[in-house]
Amino acid sequence: MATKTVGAEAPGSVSEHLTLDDRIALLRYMLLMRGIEERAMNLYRQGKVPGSFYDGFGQEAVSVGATYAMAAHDRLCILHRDLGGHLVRGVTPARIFAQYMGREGGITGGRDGNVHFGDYRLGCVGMVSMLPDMMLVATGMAMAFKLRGEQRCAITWFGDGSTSRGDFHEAMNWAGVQKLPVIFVLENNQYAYSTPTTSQFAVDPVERAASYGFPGETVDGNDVEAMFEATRRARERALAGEGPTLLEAVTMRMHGHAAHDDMKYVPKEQVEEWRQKDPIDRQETRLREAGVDTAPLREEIKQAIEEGTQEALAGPMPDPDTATDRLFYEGEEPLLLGDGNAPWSGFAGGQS
Amino acid sequence: MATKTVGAEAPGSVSEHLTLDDRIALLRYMLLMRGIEERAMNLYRQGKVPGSFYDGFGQEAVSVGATYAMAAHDRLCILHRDLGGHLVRGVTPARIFAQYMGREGGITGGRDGNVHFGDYRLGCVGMVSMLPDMMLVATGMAMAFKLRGEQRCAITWFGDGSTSRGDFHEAMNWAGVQKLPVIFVLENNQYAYSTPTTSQFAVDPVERAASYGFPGETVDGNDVEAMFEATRRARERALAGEGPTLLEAVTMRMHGHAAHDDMKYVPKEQVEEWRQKDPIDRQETRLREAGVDTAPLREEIKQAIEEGTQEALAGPMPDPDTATDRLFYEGEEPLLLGDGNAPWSGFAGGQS
Amino acid sequence: MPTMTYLQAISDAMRSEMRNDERVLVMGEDIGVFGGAFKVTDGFVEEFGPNRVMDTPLAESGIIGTAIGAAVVGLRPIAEMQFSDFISCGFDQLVNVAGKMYYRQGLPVNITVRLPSGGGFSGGPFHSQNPEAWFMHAPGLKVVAPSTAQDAKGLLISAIRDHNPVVYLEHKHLYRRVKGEVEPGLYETPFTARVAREGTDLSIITYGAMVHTALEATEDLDGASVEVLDLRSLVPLDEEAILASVRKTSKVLVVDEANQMCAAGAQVAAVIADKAFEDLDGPVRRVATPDVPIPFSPPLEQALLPSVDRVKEAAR
Amino acid sequence: MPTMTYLQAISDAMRSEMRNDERVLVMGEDIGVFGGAFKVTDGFVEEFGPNRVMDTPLAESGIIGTAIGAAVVGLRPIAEMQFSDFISCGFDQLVNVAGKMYYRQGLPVNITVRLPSGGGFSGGPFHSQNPEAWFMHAPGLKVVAPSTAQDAKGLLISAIRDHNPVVYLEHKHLYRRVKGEVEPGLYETPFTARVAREGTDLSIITYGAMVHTALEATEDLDGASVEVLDLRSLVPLDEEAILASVRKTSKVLVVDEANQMCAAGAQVAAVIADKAFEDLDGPVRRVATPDVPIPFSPPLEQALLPSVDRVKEAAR
Ligand SMILES: Cc1ncc(C[n+]2csc(CCOP(=O)(O)OP(=O)(O)O)c2C)c(N)n1
Ligand SMILES: Cc1ncc(C[n+]2csc(CCOP(=O)(O)OP(=O)(O)O)c2C)c(N)n1
Ligand SMILES: [Mg+2]
Ligand SMILES: [Mg+2]
Repeated sequence: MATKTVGAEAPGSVSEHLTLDDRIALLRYMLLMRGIEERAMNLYRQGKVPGSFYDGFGQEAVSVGATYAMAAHDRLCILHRDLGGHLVRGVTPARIFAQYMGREGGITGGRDGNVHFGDYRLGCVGMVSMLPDMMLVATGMAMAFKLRGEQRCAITWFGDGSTSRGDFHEAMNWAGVQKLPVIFVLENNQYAYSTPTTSQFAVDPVERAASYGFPGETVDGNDVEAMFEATRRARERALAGEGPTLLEAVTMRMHGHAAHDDMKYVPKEQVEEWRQKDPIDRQETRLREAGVDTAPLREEIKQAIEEGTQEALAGPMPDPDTATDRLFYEGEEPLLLGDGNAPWSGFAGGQS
Repeated sequence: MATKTVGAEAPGSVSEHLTLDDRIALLRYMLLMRGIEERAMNLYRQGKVPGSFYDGFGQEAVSVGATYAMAAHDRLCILHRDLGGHLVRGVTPARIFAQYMGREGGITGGRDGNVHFGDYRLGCVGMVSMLPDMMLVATGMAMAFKLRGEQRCAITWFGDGSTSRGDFHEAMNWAGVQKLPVIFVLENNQYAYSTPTTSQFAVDPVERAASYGFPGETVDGNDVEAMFEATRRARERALAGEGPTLLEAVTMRMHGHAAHDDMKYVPKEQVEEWRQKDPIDRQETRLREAGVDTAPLREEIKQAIEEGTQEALAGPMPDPDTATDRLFYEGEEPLLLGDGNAPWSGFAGGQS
Repeated sequence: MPTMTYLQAISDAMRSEMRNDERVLVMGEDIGVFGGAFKVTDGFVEEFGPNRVMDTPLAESGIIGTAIGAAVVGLRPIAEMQFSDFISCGFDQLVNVAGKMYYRQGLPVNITVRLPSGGGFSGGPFHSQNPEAWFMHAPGLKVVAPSTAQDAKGLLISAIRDHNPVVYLEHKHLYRRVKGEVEPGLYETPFTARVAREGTDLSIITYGAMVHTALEATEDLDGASVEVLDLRSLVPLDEEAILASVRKTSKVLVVDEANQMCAAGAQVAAVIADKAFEDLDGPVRRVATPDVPIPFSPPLEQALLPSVDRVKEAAR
Repeated sequence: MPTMTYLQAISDAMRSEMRNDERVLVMGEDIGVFGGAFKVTDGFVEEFGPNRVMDTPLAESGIIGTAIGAAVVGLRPIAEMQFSDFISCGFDQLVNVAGKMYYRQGLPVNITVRLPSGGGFSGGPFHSQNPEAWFMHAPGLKVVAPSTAQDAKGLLISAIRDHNPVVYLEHKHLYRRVKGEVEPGLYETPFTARVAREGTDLSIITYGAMVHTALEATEDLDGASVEVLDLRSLVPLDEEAILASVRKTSKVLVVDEANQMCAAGAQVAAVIADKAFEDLDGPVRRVATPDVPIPFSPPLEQALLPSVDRVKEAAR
């Protein structure tokens, strides 16, 4: 049986490893994620964001909490509902808006769209659309860490729907049989596009972990501190050579799959029920009860977002003449993930 | 936890559903399989069998016992260690020898080699090399049976190594979530080519069944009657609408992966230990204790094999001018699996 | 005759044949209640029920593999990939199991695999690909790619009825942009080429979305008379129609939207260079997408996909 | 210089570079204690240990995907498919993750994927394929295919050192049939074509096993002087070398072992028909395998694979 970590309803901190500043930082990143995605959605409506638009409204705690537990030298494959992970790693709002708008200043310089990016200088591999391919990439990074005897850990996210694909299995089995330092975060937001989990699997996939030889743990995905703590412990296990962990973050996709999706297929009550569990409200309440005035923080973030938007809007679109450039890398020195400096993730334990 | 069926060591019948004639037939098919493969190995040594040669020495009970439990209208994807399955369905020795030798009279007329065949008129889909692709094909057949409300069941075999591939997972999950009438026989013969199960998985794959929502059962793969009985029960479940079953047949690959493989990587003791559990010896002992004289049977089979060999050797090689024929089927009527008449499998329950 | 969009014609083909033949079913991700990512199966589940309009797990190998199994016992599955790009995840089942089964074993695999393909709308590297050449290079698969509403319907009905695995490329950019008269009821379109416009000075040989680009680019090309041949079927490839057109015009431009290397256009050009050399009085020119992934940002994407202007240029 | 078989040269390349660069490791099925299905890594695990000569689970997507992950954090994995045919099971990771990463994200993926390919020994439909064209049509992958022992070593060392994903096709039928002098130590062979034999009357453009077929077929062709161009690299494709040869001889025969449709040979023929038309004084002929799966039985297989006789025929 998979173990369960119920997210603390108590105002007190869920993790002794979080200082009050850390707990405020967690709120900041969640607010930043939501604010950026809401602003981007407006830009999309104004026709300034090409293609489609995806967001992670209501799931902010999953990527923010988990990423906050990772160290600078750890490596990440962040997914499409997990913008917060990029923010924790240090990607600025301006570059994210530029990314959405396909501008030269975006992380991919307009070559890939929306959340399909990762700043490799910050230790992140940009996701591909094919789900959950990145599970194998994360497994391979962990394999390299173990082969070289490094105290490092890899982490990746993926949704309930993607657990039906073969790569889920090949990654889980590979990581289990080689006992690799990798953390798999299953983001169970109840739907895969329009498909409910009932047509995706007969048994909650967290139960599969045991049959691959490692623990699976269900976490309250709307409690950012619970996500942090569960991930921190999983990372401790990884660094101690105890192998992978599957964390099932139970949450809800509060918006459509993408901008065009009106989500008719989701019962109103279900959305209402989850609105009560909003991860940002919960963390803000906690901090208020701890005596923190969050108003200035909200103000600061509003400004950061507005500045980022303007900076991005001022930036140029990519030069068409560069469209065929840089298909192959022919430089002398290898260009590696996390070259340059990944900022340290902010939490003290992260350095270990 | 997966349940265990220990193969009966007792001389008595393991299954009340088997008459004495049935139990003799089980021995006959196993003897036929072994005899044909040993004869084919000689032909291979004489250079009469092109390409490589694979056999299922020591695993005869797995395919014979399981196939014997299937009805004529059931459908099968038989694998490369499971020649006995084809024999139970009614493929004649002559056509099998012709198949091995790439002759026109072979089941594929020389287009595919060795055990890569299936007589679709007998309800069998010929395997592809890619393992375990056929799990999905069997799942699809079961899906069609369920959609049409037919009382039919699909079955397929696959090895311990192939459980590491994505298609294993996609098939198990699909069959579980749609509760399909399919039987998955995991043939755990301890090795995948040279790779021991310890580098293939951390936990016995039979344990995975529960996490897909259906039972997994470990069976003594060297006890043909235990294989029959476990498969018969799995089929009853399938026809009752209770969904798939994973049967793990524990056995041992007594020869190399293929003719060229000297199996140096296998400890001598392991082979010796399993030689004691030879499935043919066990069934023959049982029948002797039940008062059956098996000598005439052995004689009959020896002759059948010799006749089949001669018939095949007398047959022509395929005509080179036909090499590009029959890429597409442009006939009027659909050509379907099991058209013509699949013989009924021989055991009374098989008709239900 | 009623006029329909290319997308409506695809829906109409499936709906009509599903009414006509209960062996036909559609399988795919989000095609039921949601009606599919592009609403091609909008209203289908209401009419045919969840068994014949099946929302599958997110598993492309599973979709192709189970469709194969269902086909060999008598169903006629239409397997939809949400985007053609995802066929990479079902590639093995398609090329090795479906493609080779009849040649090896004499057992035909009656499946139709629908691939919403092509770029032009900032779909990015994973929602814009044109994978047809991969399947032309995988013996045992038929490959078709309609450019008009009329053919979209007829080719799909033919594909569903064909006993063999057929890869059906439906171009996303044509879904709502292309309208046309479509015969009501059931009809089959043969897997042969179609002359989209008669001409005598130059042959443009193409298929899918590029048929429209070619027609537009040469509507008035300094008065030149340009023939546009719409291949419609890539496997089988209508070599006779190709050679006949070349014989007539002696000048050729081959256009496809896919990356140029080893594309369908390369095969067409090779066939001409081999079998119509004597009829040519100039090089066999090609226009295609350069060999890079399809970028997301409009200026980059537009710089790569064959445009009306690039085709005009090349046709001069 | 020592002489080695093609297979020994491949082993020598890996062994030498593994001694030279501890970032290099080999991953694959049964490559450790067993030394690989073809014994290419025989003795490797004894020298380098199981961490650098890794017996993987039976999971091709896993092999490619984890190799990618290991590469982006600094290792230089050589991923072996037991047979090239099984790359169909790792196709998605190779074309979508490895192939597009650098163009999309600026992050190069330094992996080498070894594909034992080709037919001629009754391997049947799943152990005889030549999949190179699929990868030529997948931007972001380099594709090389040596024909000699000397190049087998040099191209593999170059591939391992190349920062980009390189698909390395090693032809099974050459493993022990081809011997030659091989430089000791470490050297790189550039991804360019090589003139296997100078000639003036006809250019045969080919690669891999067919280089030997072409040489044998034209050793004495009624005294004609036949140039044989060994492409060695398919991506990048050495168009200059191709065009130079055509300019010299004005007659071309393109030979490859793969199924003919959309094959590497189709691309070569298309390039010539477009860019060297004026230099040609005859059609661009092709010899390749007809578009069917490769059958098992010798008479059937021999009827399909390009033979010395068929090449002779076509060269006349
Ligand atoms: C292999 C693959 N098939 C299909 C798709 C198309 N698609 C994009 S998102 C999505 C649903 C994913 O659901 P889930 O894994 O639960 O992630 P979520 O979006 O809910 O976070 C689908 C089907 C894809 N991206 N990859
Ligand atoms: C997808 C795939 N990869 C590699 C191979 C090559 N191969 C053939 S048999 C084999 C071992 C299979 O082991 P297992 O599944 O245990 O079956 P067994 O032969 O032991 O019955 C391998 C690796 C294959 N057939 N399919
Ligand atoms: Mg989801
Ligand atoms: Mg085995």
